[in-house]
Amino acid sequence: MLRSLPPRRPARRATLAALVLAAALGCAPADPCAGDRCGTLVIAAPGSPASLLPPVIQGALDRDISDQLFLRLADLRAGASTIGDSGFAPQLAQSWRWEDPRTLTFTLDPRARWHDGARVTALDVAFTFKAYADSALGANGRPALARIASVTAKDSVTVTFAFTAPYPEAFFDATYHMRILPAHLLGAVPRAEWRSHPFGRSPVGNGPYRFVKWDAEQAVTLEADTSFFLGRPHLARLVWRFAADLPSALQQVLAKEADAIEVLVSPPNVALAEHTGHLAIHPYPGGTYAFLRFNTKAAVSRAAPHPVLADADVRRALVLAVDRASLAQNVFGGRAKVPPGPMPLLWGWLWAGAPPVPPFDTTQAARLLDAGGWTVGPGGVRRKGGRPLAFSVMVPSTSAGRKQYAVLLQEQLKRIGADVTIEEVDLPTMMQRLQAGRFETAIEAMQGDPTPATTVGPLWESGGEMNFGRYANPAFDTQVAAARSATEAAAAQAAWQRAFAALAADPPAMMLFAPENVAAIDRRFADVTLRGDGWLAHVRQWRVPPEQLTERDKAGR
Amino acid sequence: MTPLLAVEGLTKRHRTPRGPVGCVDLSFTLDAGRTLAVVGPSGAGKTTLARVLLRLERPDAGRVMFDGRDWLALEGAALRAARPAMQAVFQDTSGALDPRTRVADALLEPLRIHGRVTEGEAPARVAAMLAEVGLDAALAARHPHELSGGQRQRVGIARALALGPRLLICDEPVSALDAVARDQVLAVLGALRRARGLAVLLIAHDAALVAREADAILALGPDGRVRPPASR
Amino acid sequence: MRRALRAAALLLAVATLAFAAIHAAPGAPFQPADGRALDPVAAAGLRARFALDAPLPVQYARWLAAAVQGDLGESFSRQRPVRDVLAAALPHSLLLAAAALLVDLLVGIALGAWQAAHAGSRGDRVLSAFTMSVQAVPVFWLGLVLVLVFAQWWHWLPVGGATDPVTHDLLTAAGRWLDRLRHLALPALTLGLAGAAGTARFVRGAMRDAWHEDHVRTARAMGVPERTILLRHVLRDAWLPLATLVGLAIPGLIGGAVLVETVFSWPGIGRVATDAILARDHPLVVGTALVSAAAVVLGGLVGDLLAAWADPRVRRSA
Amino acid sequence: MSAAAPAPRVRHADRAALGVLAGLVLAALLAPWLAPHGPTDQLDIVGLASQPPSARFWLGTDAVSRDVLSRVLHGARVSLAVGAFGTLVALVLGAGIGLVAGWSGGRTDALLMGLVDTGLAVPRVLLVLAVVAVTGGLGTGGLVLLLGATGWFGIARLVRGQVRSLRTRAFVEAARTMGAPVPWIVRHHLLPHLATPLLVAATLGMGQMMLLEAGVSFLGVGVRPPAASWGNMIADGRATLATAPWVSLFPGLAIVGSVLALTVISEGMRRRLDPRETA
Repeated sequence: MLRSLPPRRPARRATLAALVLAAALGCAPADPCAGDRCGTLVIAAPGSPASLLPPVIQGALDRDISDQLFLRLADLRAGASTIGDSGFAPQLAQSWRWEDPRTLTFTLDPRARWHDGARVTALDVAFTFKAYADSALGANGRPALARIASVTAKDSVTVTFAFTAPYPEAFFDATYHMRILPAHLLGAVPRAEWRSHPFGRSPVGNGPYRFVKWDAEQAVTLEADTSFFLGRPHLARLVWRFAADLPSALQQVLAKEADAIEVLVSPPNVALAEHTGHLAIHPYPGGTYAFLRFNTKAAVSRAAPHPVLADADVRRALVLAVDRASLAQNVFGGRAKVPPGPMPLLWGWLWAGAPPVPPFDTTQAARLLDAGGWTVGPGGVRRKGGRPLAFSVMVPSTSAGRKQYAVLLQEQLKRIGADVTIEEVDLPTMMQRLQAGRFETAIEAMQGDPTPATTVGPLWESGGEMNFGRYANPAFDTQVAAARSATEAAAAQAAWQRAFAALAADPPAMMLFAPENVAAIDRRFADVTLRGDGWLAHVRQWRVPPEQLTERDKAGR
Repeated sequence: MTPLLAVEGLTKRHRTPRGPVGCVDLSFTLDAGRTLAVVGPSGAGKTTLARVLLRLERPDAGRVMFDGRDWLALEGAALRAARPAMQAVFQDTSGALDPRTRVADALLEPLRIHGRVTEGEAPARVAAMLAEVGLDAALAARHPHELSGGQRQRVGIARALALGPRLLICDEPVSALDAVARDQVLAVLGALRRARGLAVLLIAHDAALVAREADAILALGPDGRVRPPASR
Repeated sequence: MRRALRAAALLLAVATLAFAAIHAAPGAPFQPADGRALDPVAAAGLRARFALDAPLPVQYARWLAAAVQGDLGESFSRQRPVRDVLAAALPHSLLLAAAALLVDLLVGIALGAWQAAHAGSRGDRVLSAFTMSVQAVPVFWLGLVLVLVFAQWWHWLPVGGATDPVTHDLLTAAGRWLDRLRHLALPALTLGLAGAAGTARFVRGAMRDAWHEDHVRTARAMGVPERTILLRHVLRDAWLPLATLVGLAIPGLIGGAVLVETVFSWPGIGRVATDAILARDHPLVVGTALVSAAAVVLGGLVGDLLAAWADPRVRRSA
Repeated sequence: MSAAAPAPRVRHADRAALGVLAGLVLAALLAPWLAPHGPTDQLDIVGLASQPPSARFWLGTDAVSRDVLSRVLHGARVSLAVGAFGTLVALVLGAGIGLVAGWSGGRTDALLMGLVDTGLAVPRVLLVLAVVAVTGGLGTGGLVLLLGATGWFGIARLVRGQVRSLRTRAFVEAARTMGAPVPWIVRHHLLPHLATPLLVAATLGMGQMMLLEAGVSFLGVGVRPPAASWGNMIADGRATLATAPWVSLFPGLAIVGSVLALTVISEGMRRRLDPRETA
């Protein structure tokens, strides 16, 4: 239907054909794109979003889409430090200044507009803070706002943040977690209704792209806001296509029905994408890391120590007994590192000078177990006082990568004399059992913010709310506290590295992999840059050179 | 002397597309060793009467005294233990025998149910039972479909007599047979009845057929009620 | 009337069982899809909002009271009314089921009729072997292979989805139909082929039986051409059992659709249902169970109506 | 006689099907001796992952360097056992419930058949998925029970219908008048008549059971790793279908082969046993 017509036809027929074509493509082009202001990016995504209203969003896909609709006050530059405000670039806020160490004032860009034409005002910012801080919404990042005492609009473009106490990442917390919302559209809606409010399915934003349509379970379409105050986006249209799962999404890209996919995950997928010829491979630092968490407490009686895993030497031995580099090689090819601590590749500054990863050393592992009284018994399984060295690994049935890891781990640990069973459960069951402490070990994956402060504490500190293994290590806790209060990037880095060394000495988990993400994007897209904490953060600068535009790019124009 | 069987006010109606059928307010008695023929057109409730007496259906109303007991009040194990005293010969000669069961097993079935035979004496019992109804012992190994209708009905009679009943209910035992077989079956039935002193409730479509066998005739009308007595 | 009552009882039973089952499942709803733990305060808020801490009978009574008024609640994972989710997915499911049924019947009857007419020939035996083999292939595997060959290697047809997200709205009415058909082709073929194999075998048998009916023999004796016999008499006799078969095929289509919708990213009820179960989306699980049960009930009804239409005798007694 | 296909040929197909099935059963029984490697042995996770079929690995290796041939052989044990025992459970449940419903009639019958209708009204795949969710993950034994417990509805309906008609047959009524207890009647008069349809249904059902196991494995709730079943092997191989098709191709062929064999055998049985039933 979109094929262009053969040239040199009699004039009348050509006119007729043009009319037919115009009719076929809907109507006359409302917004002709010129030069490299055209282009349609179709993104293949596994899964389907639930809402596009930022504070009620839970999934990564929902966030990817709504990030193009709603802006922050300021944005973190790629790879920059989260300490202080030097790593940040203006977005909705044109400028900011510290009145005193506890008071921060932003001046909004007067050109900023909502897509319905209304101005973005300081009232919107104050309104947004109230929403994000409301426990009724359960917004992501809400805990990080705990040290912001108030947000007050001084006039239409000036807004002041007051902190309860000065701290190094105050600016990060003030800007990173919140996407500014339109008070004039949402102010009258009780927050209890936000979760399922129609606004979440047809949002009005202030970002480079405006919402066009959402076909349930199929696709979301956004269109460039040609009057965007920070510069008109190059790509005229963004479309997310929803697939049932990753293999289906990949097939859409391979078959040229979509232009981009966020992660290819496995080496065969990367090879397939490279093989097609029309796809470019874009590696970028991943924001996730995965680990086998040990439950130090017994799964049944939650206070008693775990009969096997409470022993730090056993945990150390298990870590030593697994050839994690080969595992990463098997699952990710060369595209994942074994992290020395709970850290994704995204924290590049932490990897420099990080403590070494404990080597793969089955001899040392066997020695540790022998010394602990775990002797090899019948069937090659080690025993101590009649108790076998046996435990289960809980893994989510929906994650192919982690399932493969579980199978690999099982075989590796069998060789040292550990009898491991795999428990595949679905994600809700896994989360509930983790929270209740009903597991022995589990393969978890963690998505990190640009700073360790948000996630590392809750995961591994004594009493941390995601410390599901009820691990306690005072030396580690001390270093985390030091890292959080460090005012210099170098001091913070040193403190985090000491903290991770303390973890390595008494491992709460076997760190498994920190993958480099690999996106596949059609070769006709130029100026493609990807960011670890949001791969599409720079998409408004991507472009398609005019000579490379395809029929799909030009459709409807 | 109390009668062997006393039926009082028995009513059982079935709804059918052609209107209700079944017996209405039926009362009669039958003494031990006597034969009562029940005749009437189809739909008059003859078969219903037999089925109620055999406890295959529950009546809507009425009482049945059999062998000095309230027959309709018996349930479960008590009923099963009492059933040998009242046995039946069915109209459908091929349907009454399980097509998958050999003649010998069909004959032994009632005895086995009540544990009245050991496997050692079984062949002799089968032979005796077949002989009693005038059949060759060689038939024992056959399946029902390998017998003629008359032969099958005689097997049915032999089986019904195996438990030594006091009352035999014969529901149109010969209506499905040709004339020769009919005479043979009626002859066997009559001989055994006399030899054993059995009471028989003989249900028949046509009074003339059974007149010579019956001591009394109960005629039912198309409405399911008893017509004026015609006993002789 | 009795039929309607029975259908209502069936729907109630399905809904009740689904309700009990999904509430009994371990694992809390509202878990973020990316594996993070939900903020406990927010979790408590959500539980309170959806009254999940009330005793189960109370929750059930509330659900039922709302359901009889047509309100199936709000989906936890889709964050909108269950009714809207179902309304968006149902047309796609119906389209797929109808198309698959069409493939099933067209291919099945054509193959079966040809086989019946050439019974005993080499072609008949080859087709018999073929139809049996198709029935032995796991339906999702067939789908995966079709996608690989027709979409990924040859680029003839799209790999999935119901329409092209970019161009669909810009096309003419005819173009939209073509776009839909292109997207429908592979899933309908996958789902329909499995059924077609069964239909073919059934039709072959039914037509061979009809072949020996008196009126067919008479027609042949009168010198009516074979082709006319086949179409006029034999196929008509085989139509009645076929009508019943259609009713029986509906549950299979709905069941098979669960897997096919996943393979082809088809935005139908089956995919919604699997997602809902995996997300512990209580209201949506019950909603999808209701819809699939209703489809089965309707399928039975359609089958009976077809049978009545095909056979005047049934019509009279019904 | 409707089938005009020459009879000897049919018997050929039957014999071939029996041969295939016997071969698979034998392979399953002898798997530990036939298989060149253990089903879970990871030979070299870096060097030997996803190797194509070769002289050394006849059917290739999978993503974690396990020998596909060994897994197909060992998978035969799991898949055939899941199919057979699942069918057995379905058969026992279906026959039992069908008998009770058909024999009792009335309210019990209405209730049980209502249950059957309810069960049939929800797609079986979803039913299995939901129960796996409810139980929080199942072992192979649990899966077998589950597949059986969701597979009896059709059998119950079949048995119930047969019992309803058998119940009014004169020889059953005769047995009742002789004072036969219900278990006696079931054993001597009902089951022998049900045996043929049940056997046909079971053979066909076993194939369906194996297909279902593959289907639920595809959705991620089948036989648990690292144990190999043909279903979870296909599911595992899905991610590499384009790059390493042998991982899912061979278990797929094994499923197709055995389901096909079962179908042919069931057809053959039906043809052969039917005439005696009607005689």
